[in-house]
Order: sequence, then C-alpha cells, then structure tokens
Amino acid sequence: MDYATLLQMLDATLRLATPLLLACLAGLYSERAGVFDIGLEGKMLMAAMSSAAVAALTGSVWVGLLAGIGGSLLFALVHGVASITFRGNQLIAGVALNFVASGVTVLIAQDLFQQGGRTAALTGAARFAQIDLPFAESLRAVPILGPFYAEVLSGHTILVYVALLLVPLTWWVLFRTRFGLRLRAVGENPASVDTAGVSVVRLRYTAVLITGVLCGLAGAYMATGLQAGFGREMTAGRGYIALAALIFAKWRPWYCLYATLLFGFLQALALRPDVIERVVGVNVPIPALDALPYILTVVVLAGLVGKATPPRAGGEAYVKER
Amino acid sequence: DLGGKFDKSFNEAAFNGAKKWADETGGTFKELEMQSEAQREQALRRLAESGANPVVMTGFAFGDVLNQVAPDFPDTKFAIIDMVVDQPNVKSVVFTEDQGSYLVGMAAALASKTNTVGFIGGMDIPLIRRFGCGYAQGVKAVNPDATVILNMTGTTPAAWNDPVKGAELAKSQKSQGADVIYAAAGGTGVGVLQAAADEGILSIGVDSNQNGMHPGKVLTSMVKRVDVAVYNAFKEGTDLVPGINVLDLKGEGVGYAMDENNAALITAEMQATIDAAAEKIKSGELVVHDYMSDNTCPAATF
Amino acid sequence: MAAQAKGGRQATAAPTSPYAIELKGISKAFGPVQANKDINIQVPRGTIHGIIGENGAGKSTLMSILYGFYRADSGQILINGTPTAIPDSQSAIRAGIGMVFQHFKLVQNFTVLENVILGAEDGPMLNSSLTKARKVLADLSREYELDVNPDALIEDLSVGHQQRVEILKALYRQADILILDEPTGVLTPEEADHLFRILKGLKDQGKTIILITHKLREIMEATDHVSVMRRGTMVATVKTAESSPESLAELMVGRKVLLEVEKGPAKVGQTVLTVENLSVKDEHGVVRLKGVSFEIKAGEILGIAGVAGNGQSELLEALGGIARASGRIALNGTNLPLTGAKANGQTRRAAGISHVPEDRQALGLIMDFAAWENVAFGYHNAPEYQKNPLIMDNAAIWADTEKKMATYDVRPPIPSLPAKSFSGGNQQKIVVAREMERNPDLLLIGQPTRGVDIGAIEFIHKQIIALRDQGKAILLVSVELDEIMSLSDRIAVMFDGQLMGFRDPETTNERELGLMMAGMNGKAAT
Amino acid sequence: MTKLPTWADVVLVPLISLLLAAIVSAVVLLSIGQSPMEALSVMVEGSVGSAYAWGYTLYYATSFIFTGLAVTVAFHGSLFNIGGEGQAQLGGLGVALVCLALPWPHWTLALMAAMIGAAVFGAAWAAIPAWLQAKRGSHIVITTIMFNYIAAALLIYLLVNVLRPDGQMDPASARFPEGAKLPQFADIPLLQNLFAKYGPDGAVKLGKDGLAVYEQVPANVTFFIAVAACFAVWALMWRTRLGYEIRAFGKSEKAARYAGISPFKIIMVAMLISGALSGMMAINNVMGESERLLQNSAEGAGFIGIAVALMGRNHPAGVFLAAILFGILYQGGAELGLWTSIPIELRTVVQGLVILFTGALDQMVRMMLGVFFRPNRKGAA
Ligand SMILES: Nc1ncnc2c1ncn2[C@@H]1O[C@H](COP(=O)(O)OP(=O)(O)OP(=O)(O)O)[C@@H](O)[C@H]1O
Ligand SMILES: Nc1ncnc2c1ncn2[C@@H]1O[C@H](COP(=O)(O)OP(=O)(O)OP(=O)(O)O)[C@@H](O)[C@H]1O
Ligand SMILES: [Mg+2]
Ligand SMILES: [Mg+2]
Repeated sequence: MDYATLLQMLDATLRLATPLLLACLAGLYSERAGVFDIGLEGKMLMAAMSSAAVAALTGSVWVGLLAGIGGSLLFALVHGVASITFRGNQLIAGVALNFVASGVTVLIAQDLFQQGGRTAALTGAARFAQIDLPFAESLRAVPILGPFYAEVLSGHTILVYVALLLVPLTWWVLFRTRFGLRLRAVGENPASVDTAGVSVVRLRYTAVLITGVLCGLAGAYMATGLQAGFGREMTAGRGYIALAALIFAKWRPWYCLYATLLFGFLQALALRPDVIERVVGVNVPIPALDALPYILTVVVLAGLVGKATPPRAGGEAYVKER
Repeated sequence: DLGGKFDKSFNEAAFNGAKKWADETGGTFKELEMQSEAQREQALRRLAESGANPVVMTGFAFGDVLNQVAPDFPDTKFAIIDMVVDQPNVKSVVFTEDQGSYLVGMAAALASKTNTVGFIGGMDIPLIRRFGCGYAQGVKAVNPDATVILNMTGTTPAAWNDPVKGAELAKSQKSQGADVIYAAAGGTGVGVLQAAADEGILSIGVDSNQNGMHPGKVLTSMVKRVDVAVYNAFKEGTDLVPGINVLDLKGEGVGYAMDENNAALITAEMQATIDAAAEKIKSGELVVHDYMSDNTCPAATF
Repeated sequence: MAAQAKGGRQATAAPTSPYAIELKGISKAFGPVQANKDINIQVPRGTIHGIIGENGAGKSTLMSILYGFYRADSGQILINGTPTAIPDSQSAIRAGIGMVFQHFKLVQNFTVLENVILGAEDGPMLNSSLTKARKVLADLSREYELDVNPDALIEDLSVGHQQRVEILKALYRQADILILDEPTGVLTPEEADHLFRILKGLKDQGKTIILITHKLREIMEATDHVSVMRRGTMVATVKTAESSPESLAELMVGRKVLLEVEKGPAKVGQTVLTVENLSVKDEHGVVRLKGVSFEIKAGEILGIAGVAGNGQSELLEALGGIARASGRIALNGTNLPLTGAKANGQTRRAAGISHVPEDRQALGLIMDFAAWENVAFGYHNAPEYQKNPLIMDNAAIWADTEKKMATYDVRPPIPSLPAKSFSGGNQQKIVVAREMERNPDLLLIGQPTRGVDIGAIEFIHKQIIALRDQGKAILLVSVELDEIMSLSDRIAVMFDGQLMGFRDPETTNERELGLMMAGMNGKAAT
Repeated sequence: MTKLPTWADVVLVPLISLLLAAIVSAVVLLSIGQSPMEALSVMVEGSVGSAYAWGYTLYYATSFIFTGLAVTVAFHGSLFNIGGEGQAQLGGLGVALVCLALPWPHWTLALMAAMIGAAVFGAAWAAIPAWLQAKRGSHIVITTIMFNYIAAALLIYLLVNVLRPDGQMDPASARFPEGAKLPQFADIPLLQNLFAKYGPDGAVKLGKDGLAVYEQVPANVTFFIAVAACFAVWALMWRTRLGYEIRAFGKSEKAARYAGISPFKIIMVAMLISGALSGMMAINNVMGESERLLQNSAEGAGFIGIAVALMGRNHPAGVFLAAILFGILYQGGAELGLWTSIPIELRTVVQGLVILFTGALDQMVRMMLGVFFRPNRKGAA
C-alpha cells in the first residue's frame, strides 16, 4: 500500500470514526453514572432526522444542529424517566427507544418531505462545510507529515474537531472535577453518593442528558456533515458499534478514541477490498470485515485481552426502600 | 425496489412514468414500496387480489416471487422491469444498459484530464456489471490508455441505499486519480454525486436524468427510460403483451442526458463524437459487448 | 479543628438544650412492615448512647431517618434543641450528624482520599480539595489513632480500615454527632477494642455518639445510656450503670430469657464426619479457611464458636458443597469430592448431609417461590417428589408441605404463600423442617436461631437435640456463645480460618472461649 | 408504593400499558396529520376482518410465539437474550441446509428434519454467548447483540458466496424441493374451506382443473407446532425438575448454588433451549412461507419476541396471546403501508412503545394503578 492510499484511508477513518466517537463518549457518561444505554442508536437516529429536517427547512445547519440535540435529548429524557425515576429496566428501555426512533424518524420525515422517509437534500449553509486547517496547503510539501496534515487532519467538518476535543475534555471532567468524581461514584456505589448528601437522581439525570447532547452531535454529524440529509436507518448500527467500542475501551475516555479509530479504520477498510487484497494477498470477504468490530468486542468481553469491568452499579436502578 | 421511491434514480423514474400516465389518462394507480425482502410476495398478492391490472414491478428481485405468484392470478397481467420472467401473463422489460453506459463512458474519457475515471456500482450482480462493462468499453474506445477504477458498494440490497459508503468510495476513487465517476447504484449514487461535487470532480448519474442534482458538476446521466416502460405498461393496460421487450438505444430506451445543467461541460465537439458512436451502435456497425451474455468483459475485470 | 465544611452549619453557638438529639413520635412503614412506631428518645450531648434490639426491631431504620437516608412518615427531630427538618443526608450533614452504616457506603475503586471528599468538595475542581483533605486526614489520624493510607484503594483495605475511612468521612464533615450501626459485627476483637478507644477519644472531645450493637458486653463497657427497641417501638431508655445484661435482654425480648436447654448425656457412636486439612479460597484468591481438621461422631453435636467472618461460613459452604475446597472430607468413611462438577449440594444431600444455611433469605429459600416450592428446594430430585422420570409430582410436594407446616407450627400454614411473606422466624422454621425431616447422617446448621423469637428458639433447639439423640452427627455454627454452650457436646473455636482448639462445655467458660475467639490460646489464660 | 393484587398485576398492568402505547401512537399519528381512527380501522379490518386477514396475522403470530417463548425461557433463568434475531437467522440456515440436502419424499419427514436443523443451529448460536456468560461472566445482553450482527454478516457471506445458485442475482438460496413444502392453511382439508374464493355470483370459484380455488395465505402447519411449543414450555417450566431449577436459578443464583443447582448447567441449558426456540421460528418463515433462505429472513421477529414475552408476563399462555396481538399489529401495520399514506414504520413505533410501557415503565403503570388499589389508609389519615 502506498502512502497516498494510506492517507486516504486514514482520512476516511477519521470521518467514519467521528460518529462512533461521539456516541461512544455519550455512552461513557451514562454508563459511568450507572445507567446502561443501548439506546445510543435510537438517539443518534433521532438527532440525524431532526437536524436534517430543521436544517433543510431553515437553511441553517446551526439551527439544525440544535434541533438534532433537542431530538436526542427528548429520547434521553424518556430513558431517564423510565430508568431513573420509575426504576424500570434500563436495557429494555434502550431497546424500546431504538424501535421508536427507527419508526418515528421515518414517519416525521415522510410527513415533512414526502420523499419516502428521507429529508430533502441539504445544500450550502444547511450543511457543515469542510474546514481547511491553517497552512494545510503550504505545509503539504513537508515530507510525510505535510501530506498527513493536509489530507488526514485538515478538511473535515467542525464536528470532527469537536469530537476530538471532547476526548481530553471528557477525561478532564471525569477525573479532575467534582462533577466527575461524583459521576463515577454514582456509577460505582450510588449509596455512597446519597449518604454524602448528593442527589443520585440529579446526577444520573445530568449524565443521561449529557449522553443525549453527545448523541445529538453524533446524529447531526451523520446527517449534516458526513451526509447531506437524513435517510431511513441511516445510522446503520453505529450506536451498537459505539457501545462495542465503549466496552472495548473499558469505559475510559482515551481508550474510547483509540477504539473508535480502530473501528472506523475497519469500516474504511471494508470500503477498499482492493487495498486489502493488495496488502494481505487474499480476498477477505467484506462481511468478515463488517463483523470484525463485533467479534473483537466479544473477544474483549470474554476477557481474552484483559478484563472489562463495567461500573459496578451499572444497569440497576437505585432503590432505597424495597 | 429497495432503494426507495425518491432515490432520484431508478425508482423515481418508474414513479414518474406511472404519474405521467395517471396525469394523462386520469387513471389511478397504487404504488407500494417494499421495506423488506420477505414482504414482496405479500404485497404482490395483495395488489393482484385487489384487482389491480396490470401490476408493474421494478427490479430484478421480484423475479423469483413473480414466478410463484403469476400462475395464481392467470387473469392479471404483470410487467417486470430488469428481469426476464417466463410466464404466460408476464411482460418482461429489459434495457441495453451496456449501450447507454458505453456512451457515457466515452463522455467520461473525453472529459477526464487525469485519464482516470471511476465506476461505482450498487449491488454486485451481473446486471450492474453490465453497466460497468459497457462504461469501460466506452472509455477505452476514446482513450485505450485510460484507467477505469471499478467498485461495487456491496453484495446485498442494502448496497442500493448506502450513500455514506457511496461517498466514501467516491472519495477513495478521487484519491486514486479519478476525476469522473459514474454511479450506477440507486440511492447510493446520491452520496457519490454529492461527494464528487464536494470534491470538485465530475460525476455521471444513472437511470433518471440526474444532471440537475448538482448543476455544472454532473457530467451527464445514463438515462434508462424506466418511466417510458412503466408508462407503456400502464397504457397497454389489460392488453399488455406478454413476452420479452428489449428497450435499446435505437428504441430510445437508453441514452445520455443533455440539458442546460451540463451544457457547459460537454462541448459540441465531444457531443459529436459520442453521437457518431451512437449512430454506429444503432446501425449495428458497432457492437457493445454485453456482460450478461457470457459473464465476461473485454475492457475490465471485476 | 482544621476542616472547614463548605457552607457552614447551623449555629451551634449557644446550645439551648442539654440534648444533642431529641426524636419525638417518629414512625416509619415500609409497605406492610411498620419498622418504627412512635419512637421517642433523648440523647444528652457528649455521651455515648447505646441502642439494642433484636434483628428487625427497627434500629437501623431509626438511625437512617436521623441521617436523612429515609424520611419518617411522621414525627419530629430536634438537634441541640432546635427542630430540624432532615429530608436528606445533606441536611443531616449540615446539622452536624455523621453516620457509619452497618453496610459501608464506600466506593470500592476510589482511594481513601476520594471517598473522604466525595460530596464535601471545596469547589468544582478536585485538586485543591484533595490537597486540603490530605492535610486534614493527617491531622485527624494523629488526633484519634485513625491512621489509613490516604492513597490506598478501598478494595485493598481490611474491613477494620474501611470502617476507619467511614469515621474519617464523618469527622471530615465536622460531625458532632456520630452514629455507628453495628460497628463491631465485622471486626476482630482487637479492632473492636481499638474502635472503642477511638470512640472514647471522640467523646472526650465533646462529641455525641450513638452506638447500635447486639453485644450486651459492649453496651455495658462503652455506653452511658442505653435504649431498647422491640418490634418497632422504643421500650425503655436506662442509664447503663443502673442496668444489667439480664434486665436488658429481658427488655429486648419482652419476657424472661431462658436459654437453658434440657439435654441428656450424649450417646456417642462411630465417627460420621472426618475433616482433614480443609482449606477454602474465596473468589479473590484469599485463603479464608486454613487447613482445618476435626471429626464428628454419631450422636454428637460439635459447636463452632467464633466472631462472624473467621471462616465459619466457608467451612459450612465447603461441607455443603457450595464452595470449592482442598483437603479431605469423609462421610462414614467415604471421601466426598471437593472440587469439580461432582462437588455440589445435590451430591452432598444424596450422601446424607443436610444443611441449614446461615443466611436463610439469601441461601436457604427462594423468596419469590411459594412455601411448597421451597419445601422441595434442594430435594427437587428426590424420588418421592417425582410422578415419572419427566414430570414432578407437585401434589406430593404440596401434601408434604402441609405435613411439615403442621409439625413445625409454621404460621400461617398456607403452602401457596411466597416465602417472602412469612416472618423471619417462620421462614427459618420452613428451612429447618425441610432439612431435619430428611433424616440426615450429618446436619450442618448455621445460626439456627438468628432473628427468631424465643418460642421458636426453644422449639428448634429441641429438634436439634432430638436429632442428636437419634444418633445423628451435628455441626452447629453460631455466633451466640450461649447457644453454643448449651447445645454442644464439644466446642471448637474458630479464629482467622483456623481452629484454636476444642473445649468441653462442662469445663470451659465464656471467658476462656472469648479469649480463644480473640486469637489467644485459652489454655494459657485459664 | 401500594402492592397490587395478583390479578391486577397480571391482567390490568399489561392492558393499561397497551392502552398507553396506543394513546401515544395516536398522538404521533395526529401530529403527522393522520387520523388515528382511520388507521385503527384499516389495521383491524386488515388483520382480523376476514379469514384471509387471519391467515396473515396467524402467520406472523407463529413466528412471534417462538421468539417470545425463547425470551421467556431465558428470562426465567434471569438471562436477557436479545439474540433471538441472530438465532432465528441461523435457524433459517439450518432449515435451508436440511431442506436443500435431500429431495424430500414427504413434507412430514422434511419437517422433522428441518425442526432439528433449526433448533440445532439456533441453539448453537446461543451457545457461545451462554458459555461466555457462564464461564467468563461476559454480559449476555451485550454478547447476544454482537452475535446478532455477526449472524447477519455470516448469512450475507453464505448467501452471496455459497448458497446462491448460479445465475441468480438476489442473495438468496435456491428454492427448496417440492417435497419440503409445508401445507399452508389453504392446503389443509376442512381448514381450507375458510379460505375459499368466491366468484361474483357468490359461488366458490373453480380453477381450470375444476377444483375449488383457495386464497393463498402464508399461515401454515407451523402454527400448530407453535401452539404445542407453548404447552411444552409451560410443562417444562412448571412441571419438570429442569424448569424448577431454571426458575430457582433465575430468582437467586446464590440460593441455587446452595441447592446444588449448577449455574453453568442452567445458563447453558436455558440459553440452548432459548436459542433452539428462536431457531425453530425459521420453520414458519423460511420453510413455510418463502421456501428459500433470504437475507434478513427473521425481519425483526427476534426483537419482537422481547415485547411478546414482556406483554405475556413470561408465561406461555400470555406469550400466545401477546403473539397474536403482535401478529395483528404487524399485519395491520402492513395493511396500513399498503392502503394508506401512513408509512408502515408506524408498526415499529407501536412495537417500541409497547416494549417501553410494558418493560420499562411498568412501575409507572403500577403506581398509577396503585392509586385505585390503595387500602383505606388514606381516608383514615
Ligand atoms: N429498605 C427497606 N425496605 C423495606 N423494608 C425495610 C427496609 N429496611 C428495613 N426494612 C424492614 O424494616 C424492619 C426494621 O429493619 P431495621 O433494618 O431497622 O432493623 P434492625 O433493628 O436494624 O435489625 P438488625 O439488627 O438486623 O440490623 C424490618 O422488618 C425490615 O425488614
Ligand atoms: N415482604 C413482605 N410481604 C408481605 N408480608 C410481609 C413481608 N414482610 C413481612 N411480612 C409480614 O409481616 C409480618 C411481620 O414480619 P416480620 O419479619 O417483621 O416479623 P417478626 O416480628 O420479625 O417475626 P419473627 O419473630 O417470626 O421473625 C409477618 O407476619 C409477615 O407475614
Ligand atoms: Mg440494622
Ligand atoms: Mg423477624
């Protein structure tokens, strides 16, 4: 594989990893606070639809972005009500919301645009434009790093850079702030937080809503950055891959970045069977590449590469009085 | 087909044909969209049950199901596009996509500055290879040294509706030097055309005239008159003649699209070259190899 | 003191009342269970106040209400004479109350420091809080002998140290009133002594301490006043100096306690159980049972005494086939498997071992199953419960349940009632009936009368003796020394996973056993 | 919180949940400018309004019974098997391999063999997550989700590269031989009379061969197998030692250990039975209906099984009723898609809402109902 091809694939990796990364960080907040969320997919889908629809109607991608976050937040709120306030089964709530999202996005898009469940194609200011990083062109001449900077790092939409910045930010929030300390504690032992005089319910809602915002970014990126509009089921299981990445990352922010980059790279690789054939020398079936993130996750879950211990109080509602 | 009615391409063309008929005759038609493979039979039966006649379906995937259903409704006429179904009450409409693709291939080669052009197919099936093969022949006819990069989106019907992958494939082809990309991929093509426009290279649409999707950035479109086929089927109504109906260049079943959106892209000189070839094909002087005739292609390897 | 809790507390400047805490008419129900009924109590400032009562009497509930963990259905709380609403723990902390729960509320994978500052951080950033807490912690540990490594993870600490962290948490929040819920239940005698020294020091600093415990000895030694609870009500508050263990026990249970068991001399037969060098590791790889050897003969009760958590549970589990073990166990001369698929409760039962587990709710019963289903629990493969090789004979189980309920006076005698709807004592009767009626060669019985009322205690004790007199071997594990002394034919004391020695109940005394339970060789002391 | 009487918990809670789901769906419909009443009437008419409609409804219900039972069995062992979808797809593979292996002389033989094939393949696909849970403590919810995706990828590969006959374009296996064709309702004597077609004159329509013509509906003999499976699961769970052990383990793993019940065995067996039941669903759709293996053949029935089990309160009788209900919903939804401008996705929304209200907001429903069942304490206070 020549360097140009590699760069192109890394470029694609970054693009494809971004929605995974945003969703993965989203799941990180919720699960670190003890609320398991297999509804990332549904929230992303909801955000993709609302952002694309509103961007198409208003012509402004920023209004669309807000709408996408709003749509995702709505679902996050329902998840919170079900699993925090009413102490329902968090997993079932997630499954249910994925169903609802899958259907309701098409219903709304069809009602608004009459295009078979798509939104109108976005153009101009209704889409996120690619940002060229400073000196991208002039630095291109620098050997190795220049093209890398210009091809891979430069030329993405703003949300890609936001996602990347969110990694250190999340790390800092979780491990360097009071909020992070409490958030991690509530996912490990909510009673410790409660007896320390901090509201478990409020903390968990905050975490779930942050999840909503980040899923909103992920969905909006899908529809207004990566693509130019919403199409039915357009997230195509990315919420589940993000979940897999979260486990792969053992619920740690920097590892989330690495895991999603790996999975993004696998997705990019699945687009280029020719490259694989050239490098490996055998024809690897595409479905095998598609399945690889899931297989890797199972391997991690099996404890074959270090044990992934989820937050101890995860998946359970906090019940004081039986 | 699964790409969805508003794929701006294949299915939309079919819908437009039906609509034209309805507008002209005041007739009514029922349209059904499939959500899943397994739904086809139910939908087909329900339509025939309800007394619809004729029933027109678009896409090869109906072939197997139609083979099962058609005998149960001997009084109903069926028309299927892109597939041959041998039943006494079925009309099969097929197109010579190889010919149309040959012409746009020529256009691509004439427009390319890098001598590298791309092709992005939808689902990897012989039908789509026929597109790609015709295209490659057209390219080589103009410029025997040109490189044609061929990619398929996938192996399942999901490949008709994967704009993200379409866009990524287009970007990857661009990075390999392609500056004109032909998308024969249903809804996936939306992503291809979008990415090409974003990346500042040219694209070629398919089935419908897609020149207007990104004016000035779509070189041309390989039009396949699915609308005409549907229109005709409806117009014939219950008198639909069973058998195989081949719509070719000569019968204006396929062609390439010129309009104000791409007028600046295709010079008169280019157009003359292409038209000359078209004439030769019509007259039979030039034979474009059909991939599906022997599953080989002289100009490309899949 | 160095610590300065954020936001300050309610003014403690001019105490208008000699009482640090007054509770007036506190009631609390959990669904059908009335855990606290119209409780009144007054705790003078600067004293150690004991609270005793049987299991489920409502002690923890009352204290959790005081700490704002639960909300009372009705009643009033006065702190230093001021009526104070304590809707949540934050308010309790602000009112200067700290609590060390029966089950610690620590985050296992946090450091000591992180646990201490949790909820009492200085500001949105952690750094300054951590720096400050480190200093305060150093001061506190010097002041009160409370040293722990501030950077250690909780999961690496012993229970005793974890408890210190809980106390540090309260002190860091400048608690003036400290509640400790059964603090010594999990401690070694040495750690317990240490704890009482700390409490003494705190009291001398003017702090008020409420101490919940089951151990009358601790009450007598450490407290100034003691309150007795029974079935959700407060039956009395007395000066410790003016009471005696006997009078307190009587208040607790509601009538004269009579723990003398009538039993004849043992007619000892052949060796039934041989245990050699038995060891058990827990899931973290810690050795909890360290090479124990003993024998039990037919017609003999061997009592195992010891502070909870010294390996008794592991011994029962190893014998009952629940835990994997190494060493040798032989029943009537036949070796039993200790590892592998064959080492399970089913094969042990088949070999003739019955097991009344220490924790009936977690092990002995399926709380959601009906009583009749629980009667078959563990014996669901027994031939008399099968209609044919495929189908169980539910009618037979039902009939058997009715019979057992009658014999053991289970109330209410309704086989279809789920186990969770029976009171603790009746739950225990169901388990005891199931295991004893199997006519085993060896009965393992753990804490047979924990939380059981006097009438049922007598009944269960009689059953145990009757089984012995039928020539069965019995292994009795109990934390109640009285029970061990009155039932056993031989007593072994366990400490730190080992047997400290065997004693004859006729010739030993509580003092000697107590020393052995603390890890000292009793012989030397006598 | 007030404790509800058993009957209210078993009957009223699901009904109220259903009602809430219906109300929210109606609101969704109103907000996209559609009439809920019209939608309801189309759905009801199209799903239960005729023998023909029932022929579809029961076909879907058959699939849901299998997947619902699958979730139920695992649930009793406190295992949340979300992998029904993948297991059903693998079951389909098993059915296809069996059916294509031999020119079956008679459908009964083919059915027996296909049932084994479906069960074995479905169970095998559940076995790995089960083993990982039992031996390594890997959360079964996550592993089964992963295995759904792996199953989908595996089937695509096999259908495209292995099972697709030469010259065929769509990724599907060859058609099964004639001998593997299961009798559909219209082929079953007596039952078929319900599906007779009538000419304009009201007489039964006759075909060219002079025989009566019947409506072709996909419901087939598998329905009766599904009913038998309900009974079998009931007997298993409440009449056998294995069922007793599964339920005991599901309530308390610790206590089960005390009783000598092997957690490993129960996790494995419960998941294998669950996977086998999911796999058996393929008899209905792959062998009974499409008669060849298609991509994504399970069509979400594995997920609907979760809703069915929740609605059916994890009891086979409840699962049966809930499966019929979801059959109605599914077929009614398809009719909506066919005859109205309401997208077929409405049924996905309703499914999701039913799962949400029955499975996650059940406490809320109980609290609402609790108001009515509160003892007179309030009056006294
Ligand atoms: N969170 C709860 N939900 C429901 N019931 C509870 C709860 N906590 C306690 N109870 C019930 O309230 C009653 C009093 O319990 P509590 O824990 O206060 O007793 P206790 O005196 O501390 O007993 P122990 O000596 O065993 O610690 C018991 O019947 C118990 O089952
Ligand atoms: N969770 C529950 N559900 C239904 N009824 C219960 C529940 N818990 C307790 N009860 C009922 O409340 C009554 C009191 O229960 P509790 O456990 O407090 O009894 P107790 O006074 O401790 O009796 P014992 O001395 O036998 O242990 C019992 O008769 C029991 O039937
Ligand atoms: Mg207590
Ligand atoms: Mg009790």
